[in-house]
Amino acid sequence: MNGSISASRRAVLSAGAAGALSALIARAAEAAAPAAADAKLYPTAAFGAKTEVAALKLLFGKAPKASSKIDLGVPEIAENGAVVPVTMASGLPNVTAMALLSLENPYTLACAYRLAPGTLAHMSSRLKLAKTTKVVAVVESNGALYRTSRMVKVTLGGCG
Amino acid sequence: MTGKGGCVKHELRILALAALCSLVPLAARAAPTAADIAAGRKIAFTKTLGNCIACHVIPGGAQPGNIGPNLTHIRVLVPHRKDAYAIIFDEPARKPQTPMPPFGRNHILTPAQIRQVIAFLYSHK
Amino acid sequence: MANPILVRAQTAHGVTTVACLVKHPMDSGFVKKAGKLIPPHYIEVIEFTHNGKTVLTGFWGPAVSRNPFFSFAFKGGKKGDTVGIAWVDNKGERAAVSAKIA
Amino acid sequence: MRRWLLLLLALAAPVAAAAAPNPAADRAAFQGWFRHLFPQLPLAKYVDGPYNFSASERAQWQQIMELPPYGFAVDHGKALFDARFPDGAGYASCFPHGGIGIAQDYPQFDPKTGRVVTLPIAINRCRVAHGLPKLKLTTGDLADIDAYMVRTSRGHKIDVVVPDTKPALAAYEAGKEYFYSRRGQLNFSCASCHLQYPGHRVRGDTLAPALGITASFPIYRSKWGNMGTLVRRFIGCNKNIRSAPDKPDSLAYRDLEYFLTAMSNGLPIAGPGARP
Repeated sequence: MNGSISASRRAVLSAGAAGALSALIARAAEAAAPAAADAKLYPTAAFGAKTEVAALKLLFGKAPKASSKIDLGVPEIAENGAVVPVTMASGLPNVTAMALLSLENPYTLACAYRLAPGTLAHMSSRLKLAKTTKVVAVVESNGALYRTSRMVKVTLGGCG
Repeated sequence: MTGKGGCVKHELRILALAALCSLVPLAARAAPTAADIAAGRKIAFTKTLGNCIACHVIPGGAQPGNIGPNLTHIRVLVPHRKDAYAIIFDEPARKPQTPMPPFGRNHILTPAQIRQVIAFLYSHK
Repeated sequence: MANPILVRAQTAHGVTTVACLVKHPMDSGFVKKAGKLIPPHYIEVIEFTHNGKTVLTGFWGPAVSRNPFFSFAFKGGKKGDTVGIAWVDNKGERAAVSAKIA
Repeated sequence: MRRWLLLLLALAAPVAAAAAPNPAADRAAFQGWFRHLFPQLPLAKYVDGPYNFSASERAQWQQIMELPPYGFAVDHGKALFDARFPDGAGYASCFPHGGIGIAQDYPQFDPKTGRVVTLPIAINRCRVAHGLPKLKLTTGDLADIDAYMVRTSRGHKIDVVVPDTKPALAAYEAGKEYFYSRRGQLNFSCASCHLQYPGHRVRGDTLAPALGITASFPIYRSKWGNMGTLVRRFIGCNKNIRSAPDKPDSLAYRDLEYFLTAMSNGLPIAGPGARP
């Protein structure tokens, strides 16, 4: 399974690097949209939490165990704290939810995802990190919660 | 990036010589206090003040730049504080191609602030 | 086109990878402009569908970067299938887009 | 060190000699200097700027380029470029080849006005010729149109022409002098950072080499959160060194862009770009 993910990701990377933008990017009018996002689903309280423990309690109702089966990809030094590329992936079975937390941000929870069956535990996004911080990735697998963390230093600008 | 160490040392020797001939007023002053050192540290590490860390490795400073010489062993590189004062005050006057700003001449720092920075830099053994 | 979403959906080896770039300020509420805090304005819920069926629901806070990039993958999906993306933000503004899998 | 000083003198000294301006010789020396600094780095790679000097920064950049953050600007720029003016004409009517794939030929020297015309300024001249007001030269719609036009020119080799005429050479020389002149409270020239210390770090920031620096503009800068033209960056640089910036359409910036881009002749257009 992992092999197929990396193969498809490589294909995306190479297409994005040099290819014309237009060929691969589809657009449609808003009216044609099939999906609607439901604001009522938003876990407002969890996003207001100031600690990892509180955020996870509000989001999942439980506490995580450390796991070596979560890959958290972050730069050691982020070139710009406003746009820090973060990837998370996991080989754990039956992943139903994933989340990212940044412990030094004003609010701890950065983003959370609910996965349908068949959706891979592999995603990449970009976060704002206010300052050098520990970033935590959390995975819900077979009903249990797992976590791993990594430090990210945020570049200190020299002149501008 | 490599092989510049020798150049830097050579430049510093020239600097030190030049500084000896300078006319920087340096009356005998009281030994720097802990408050001077703390103030100098703040100036060295603050972008809007001296921002020395932008170009120099300095003990205690995160993510230093690498344009200027490492100041960890400034006592060896520039044995006399009055020479350091001359360098910080107006380095381009003695070495036209230096990127080092003339902190004193251009009023980036006051003489008192320069002395505080020196107190901080020389506080590292 | 007020709030465009760029989407790239490609299938290979039985896995469809979706990458998107969403135009949105994602204002955190902690940044000042001309001495005044810019009020928070960020996407809260983003929904991804495959032929109308939800494959992933994302919940975002103000720590997600401006003009967010996001990519993920799901099993299945054929060339020509439809991937839908829809979001709603904390002010109730919405946008949605659909794209064909290439 | 000695060679370094010699080169700087050769480049930096319009004062030194009454020698006639010679852009071709300057360019050979300029590009030679960078070859000397980084013998392993092919010239075409200079357009990647700071990302040649840090594997980690390059990896982050490549991740960001998966769906580049300037995508919206290019799309918006294309829509603006394709729109008709009230008189029925469009931007395409103002440029050779309908404005497509021509960014490598800018800036140009306009013998009629005796001034350097950058691509953003040419876009504004087109608007004025068709009765429309000028756009802001630093960011916004004009940067987006610029981004689209540059995007259609990607890979084309920069080919800035300095005609062998007195006024054109004077503009070139003025740009060169600006590049090497110290200014601001911090007393830096453009060359202080981008010629003397490319690849070095100013605290956490990596200094981009002057060679190829113009090839990625306009840029989406994460720090800005939107697009900016080269002139926007000039203004930012001047503020950083605590020097009063010039006006976006000033002769000083036009001439500087003329000189700086001419030094990169032969390198490929890589813009629009993404930078931290």
